[in-house]
Amino acid sequence: MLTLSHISKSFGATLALDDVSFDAAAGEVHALLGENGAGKSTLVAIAAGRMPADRGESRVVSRERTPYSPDTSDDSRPTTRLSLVAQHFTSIPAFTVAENIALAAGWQESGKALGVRARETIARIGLPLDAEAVVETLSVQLRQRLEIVKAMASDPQILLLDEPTAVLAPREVTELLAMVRAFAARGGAVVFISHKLPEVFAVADRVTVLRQGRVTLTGRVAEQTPRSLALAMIGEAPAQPERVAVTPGGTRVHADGLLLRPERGGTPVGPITMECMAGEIVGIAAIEGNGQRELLRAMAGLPEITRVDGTLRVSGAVGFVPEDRTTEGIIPEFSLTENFVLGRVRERWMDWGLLAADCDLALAEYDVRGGNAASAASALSGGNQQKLIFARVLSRQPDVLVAEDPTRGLDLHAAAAIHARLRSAAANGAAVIVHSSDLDEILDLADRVLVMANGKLVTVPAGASRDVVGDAMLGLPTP
Amino acid sequence: MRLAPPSSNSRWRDVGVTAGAFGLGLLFLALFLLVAGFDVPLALGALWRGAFGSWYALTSATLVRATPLILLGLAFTLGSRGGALNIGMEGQFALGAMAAAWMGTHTGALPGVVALPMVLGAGMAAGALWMAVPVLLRLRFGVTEVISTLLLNFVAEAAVSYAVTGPLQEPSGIYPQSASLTMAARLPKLLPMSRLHLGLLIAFAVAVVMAVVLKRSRWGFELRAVGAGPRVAEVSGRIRAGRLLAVALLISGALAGLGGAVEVSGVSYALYLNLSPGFGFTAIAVALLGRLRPGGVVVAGLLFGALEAGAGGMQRDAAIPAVAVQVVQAVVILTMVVAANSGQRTANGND
Amino acid sequence: GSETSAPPAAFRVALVTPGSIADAAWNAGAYSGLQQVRDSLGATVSHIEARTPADQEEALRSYAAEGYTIVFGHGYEFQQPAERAAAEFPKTIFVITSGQEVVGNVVPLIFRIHEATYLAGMVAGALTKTGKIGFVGGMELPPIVLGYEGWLQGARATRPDIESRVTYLGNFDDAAAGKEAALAMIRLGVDQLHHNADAAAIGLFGAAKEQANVYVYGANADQSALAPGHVVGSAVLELPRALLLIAREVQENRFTPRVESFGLESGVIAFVANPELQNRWPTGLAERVQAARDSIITGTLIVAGTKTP
Amino acid sequence: MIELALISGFAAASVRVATPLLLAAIGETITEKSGVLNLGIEGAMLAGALAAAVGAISLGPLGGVAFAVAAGMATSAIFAAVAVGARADQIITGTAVTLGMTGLTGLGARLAFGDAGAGLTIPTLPVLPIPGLAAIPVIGPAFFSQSVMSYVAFAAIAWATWLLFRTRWGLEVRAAGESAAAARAMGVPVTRRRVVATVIGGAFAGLAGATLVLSQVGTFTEKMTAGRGFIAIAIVVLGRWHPIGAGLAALLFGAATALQYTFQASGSAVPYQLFQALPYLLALAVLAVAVGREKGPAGLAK
Ligand SMILES: Nc1ncnc2c1ncn2[C@@H]1O[C@H](COP(=O)(O)OP(=O)(O)OP(=O)(O)O)[C@@H](O)[C@H]1O
Ligand SMILES: Nc1ncnc2c1ncn2[C@@H]1O[C@H](COP(=O)(O)OP(=O)(O)OP(=O)(O)O)[C@@H](O)[C@H]1O
Ligand SMILES: [Mg+2]
Ligand SMILES: [Mg+2]
Repeated sequence: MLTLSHISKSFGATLALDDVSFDAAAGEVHALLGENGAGKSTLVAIAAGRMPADRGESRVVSRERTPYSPDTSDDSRPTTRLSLVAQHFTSIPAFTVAENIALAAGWQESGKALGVRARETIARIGLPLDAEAVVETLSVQLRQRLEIVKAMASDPQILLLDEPTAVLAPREVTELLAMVRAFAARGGAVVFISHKLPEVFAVADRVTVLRQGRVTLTGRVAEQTPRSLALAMIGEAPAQPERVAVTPGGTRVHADGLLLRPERGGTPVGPITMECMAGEIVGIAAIEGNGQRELLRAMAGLPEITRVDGTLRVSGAVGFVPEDRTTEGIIPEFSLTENFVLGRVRERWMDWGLLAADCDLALAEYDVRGGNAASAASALSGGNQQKLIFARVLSRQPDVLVAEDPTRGLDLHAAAAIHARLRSAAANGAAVIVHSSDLDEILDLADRVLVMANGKLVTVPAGASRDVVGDAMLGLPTP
Repeated sequence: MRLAPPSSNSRWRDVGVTAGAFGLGLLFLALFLLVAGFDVPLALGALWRGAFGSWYALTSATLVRATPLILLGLAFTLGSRGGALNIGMEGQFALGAMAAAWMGTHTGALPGVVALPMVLGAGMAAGALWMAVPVLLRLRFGVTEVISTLLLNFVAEAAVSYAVTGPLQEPSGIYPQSASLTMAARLPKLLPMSRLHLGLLIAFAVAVVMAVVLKRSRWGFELRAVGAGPRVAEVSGRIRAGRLLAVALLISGALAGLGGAVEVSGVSYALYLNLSPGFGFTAIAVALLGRLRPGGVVVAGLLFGALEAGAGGMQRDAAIPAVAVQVVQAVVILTMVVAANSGQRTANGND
Repeated sequence: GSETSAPPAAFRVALVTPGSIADAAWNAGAYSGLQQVRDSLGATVSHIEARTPADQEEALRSYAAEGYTIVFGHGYEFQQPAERAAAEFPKTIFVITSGQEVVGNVVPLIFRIHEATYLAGMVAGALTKTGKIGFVGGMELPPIVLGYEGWLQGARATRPDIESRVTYLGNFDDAAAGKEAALAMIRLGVDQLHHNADAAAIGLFGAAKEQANVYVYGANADQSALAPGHVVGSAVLELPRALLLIAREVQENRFTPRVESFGLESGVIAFVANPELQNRWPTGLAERVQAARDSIITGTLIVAGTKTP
Repeated sequence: MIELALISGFAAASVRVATPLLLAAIGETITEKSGVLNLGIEGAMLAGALAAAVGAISLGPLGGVAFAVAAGMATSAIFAAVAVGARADQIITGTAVTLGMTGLTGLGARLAFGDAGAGLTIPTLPVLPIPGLAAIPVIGPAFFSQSVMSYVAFAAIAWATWLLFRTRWGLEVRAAGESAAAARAMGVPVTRRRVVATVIGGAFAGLAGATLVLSQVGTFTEKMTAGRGFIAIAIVVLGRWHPIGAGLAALLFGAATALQYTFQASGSAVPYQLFQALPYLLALAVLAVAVGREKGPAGLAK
């Protein structure tokens, strides 16, 4: 159905795609894998006609074999419909769900008729959403779901999904994968991009791996192993550092009967009673919007969170890694040095020469690649931006480190580097509190797992299984 | 609404772009004059003579006009670097002028070294106080400063009108103007046979201080961070953005007030109804064309001072009516902004 | 004594106005005067619009520096800038309309417009049915206040219990505001309206046109044509005549610096009645007005504002 | 009875003063919804005013209206070409367009009418009382005994509300105003929508200028808009970027202005400057109390 042949694309000096051929057939889920920056998003953007290729040809062929070129004018509109769920959300936050769907699907309706059609469409697609809800009030999961609904609303035959599961909870991932399979079973073609290998094994028929813009592997998923894919992606599997057993030290964070006022109003979060010791990594497993954000931000001392009741004691200096690096972590047009020193400088005057030297040292130490102290942060890839944030936070040697979803959207390599940083911070005596939307990451990383659901901490038995924790996250009773 | 702050390392390119844009503006100007049926060489000659043609034109026309434009351009720059648009400089200028006129007629026998700082200080305090209203409205009620400062311009106009017919009116009570400032409260002239006054050097000094503060001080760095990424500044920089911005806006108001005080103390020596021909709005163009950099604002302010002085020359010597001169200025500004913008974009390499 | 030098080879006259010359009144009159100076005296003329004190002083100085013989600063606000500039340019004569005093080569032209508005007020006082008259001013400037005071005194002369209302618009451009201000007065019962608001006053005439029994009195020029059937008369200020008079004296080298004051006697100031409406005047009014005019000219009736300089 | 007549007159004046502000504000609401802040509407209003005068003289009042709309659209098209097409800074561009139009209309008026101005000989739009409704006390004179331009303005509130919130085009315009990138990704031709929304805004500014000339003053004078374009922009904010809100805010402003004339003419010890400042002070108070943290389109002026 979709055929891309000999596609090349460069951005300035970067060769994003180098003679890539790729296809997806009707009834097939074709996974696309690769490190950050391998060219996956670029490839699907070209397939969707969002971006012209420098060389090569992109064809969408329906069962009736109508040729398609993405930028043809309206009269030769293809009879085969193609939808892209882009990596970055493309919804209008101030609009309702229904309005966003209408916009993406080209509907003419408004008012009541729009509401009716939106509700029907949502029901038909089978991913529940409140049609009248304003998007900015939705959780990240629901926004991701909306992106998928938008893509499905125009009843496509080809579906391009660029990291659709990055923010979803395990159960939601399962639902989505089931929907993807059903779509293929009805004769659709799916291109599925993910950094999570288990998902690929669960859903895909075929897999293509990109590495620095070239295809390093194409084949049937059944014939692959996680190791063979990792090798194709990065040449070698990232080494998992040994877990060093750390004896926890004194209490650094202590919350008792803590009640917090949520940022968007509503019932307070809590009561929460917990502690975290020096040298310990406490993982908080929770689905977006269950109060973990308020808890973590209260511990980090951000002023927008107000305490309603109870005690919260945090001893020592706190370092905070926000979940959204682009809106809260990095100022893209600032230089790396300027980003590095944010919140660090206490002197009245800045000695930029000295600070740049500090920054260069930290860039080397934290393995930040893609720029030097003077380059703009926008020149860094997301993974390297995240490393820069860790360099900023950890080089201050905080006594408490609070990290929100620190590896979201990062590839195996980058994520492994971040994990190593979290572990060594703990090893150096910091109390580390980390939340992740990826349950496996929490289970892998944390010394102790706490689950938050509906604003309350749910205790899970020590060594509880993945499924038990996952159900607790959804607020289901734990055995 | 946030303005794109300048990217680093592009100073010389900016200067080139601004200069090129100005040249292109002149070209368009010549075209307009041709189409409108004026004598182009005569008009352009008059423009040049009015701005640079003589020592007098340069110092008394161009530089005297540039002074308030630079001060107000810097005022706008400070707010904008923190992400706030001060559209109310016209009002702060008026209030600054009012306070300076009051102070400058009440310094009695005090010598200049005492009287001048009091006059300028009063202007700054009044400008800051006038700005305190939008700042409070923003902090307390979330009212955007763009509209509140704009509305306050009209209120300031009424306030000046009241002052010059009421409490500040000159002693005879006839003329809608204040009494003249005492000699000690007037800014000294820089050159003989010229109206150029110390205000220009004050404007330069403010530019230098602002450049240093923005670049080298922690406060300036934090302000730029708030402007470029308010959430990042708060969350990752632990900066109290609201308070910092409030201070920046108050200083912006103070600088606009200083502009008014300098105009009263250096040029008009009394408060009048029409003290500003719209400096507060022209200065926005000055600041933006100066790419929100103190040095750039100085250059753009000088260019605009020359343009206005030259416009006077065109009326005087080439009989081009004032209304046509307004068209000329608009054409020059539009050309400059288009040229500067496309120059900036090609330099950044996107779209 | 005359210190003026022999007429220079080129007789050059400049005019600096504080606003647009398309205001149909104050500035338009001066500009038309400048054109007459050019046409009748063969002078080289130049004009510039300068709205702020800074620009005004610079304009005066620039003309002086270029060797202009006469520079007219058109408004009281030019007096002080002219005094500052004059010290450095003794060869140029700075003529300040509505100015204050002679300072070296700075000479004022004083217009006693209130003598004409007094006569207008007399008519209004006699014609009003409601006993309420109104005045709309652009800004509270001395000549405008003076004109208003003359108008009020004149009205009191014919109807002592007159009720008078004033509105200032804050500008001279906003004709729609002028109209609303007039309509607000009319709602409050005003039936005789006078103004000094240049272009903004056009709104007054529009308002009067829409209402029966509301009458307007023009200012600065004979404005009878603006609202036929509604303009009783105008307090006229013949600026061209005044400018021409001074320029001619200078050209003919017989100018002496002095306070030149124009009142009804000069013809520069006049109250011009609209003949079409004169049939509405009560009997005896025309004679009373004529008598008042004569008394003012002979000096037996002195119209003075509370703030006359 | 006299009281009632005064109140009726005051109410009618409020609506009359509000009409040009309302027309300009509705246009600017549409423009701002698309993400464009057009400070050039003051210039577009002036262009509309002059064109209305010229058009009415040669083709009658309706011809004047047509000319005004065309002139407003042309002025905004210049703005759109520079600020949307060439992506120049909207604030400078708008300021420059207003400055240029102030000059051009001044030049044009001198060409068309000579230095003396147009006089009051332009054919104007009469007051059209709506039979029946016009007789209702207070409401009648205020809303049903106005010039046709006021009725156009009322209708424009409904039309703009429908256009922005009930049509696909409106949805796309609002999307363009919220996030150009997201809108583009969803297939909205952002630049085209913004240009058209800006030009529509210009058409309304032209109508506002025509109102001043054809149903209020009866002539063109230089700078006769006297800052109404900027007030209209404040009204858009006061109206929370909704045509109905703009209608209420314009009425508030009209009432405050009418009130200031009445106060001044009533003669009181209070300095008249306070009355002159009244509409603006009232607007600030309403901003603080009623609008507050309301944010405009997220992509405005970006
Ligand atoms: N609009 C743009 N203009 C210029 N360069 C861009 C632009 N968008 C992205 N880049 C370049 O893309 C690179 C990173 O893109 P991106 O943020 O998608 O990272 P990534 O490849 O996804 O890697 P990561 O996992 O580390 O997120 C940077 O080097 C940056 O220079
Ligand atoms: N708009 C752009 N301008 C410049 N460079 C770009 C742009 N978009 C992508 N690139 C570059 O192209 C390369 C491929 O980027 P792409 O976003 O396709 O990677 P990806 O495989 O999707 O990565 P990720 O897993 O992080 O999403 C990157 O190296 C990036 O630097
Ligand atoms: Mg990608
Ligand atoms: Mg990425």
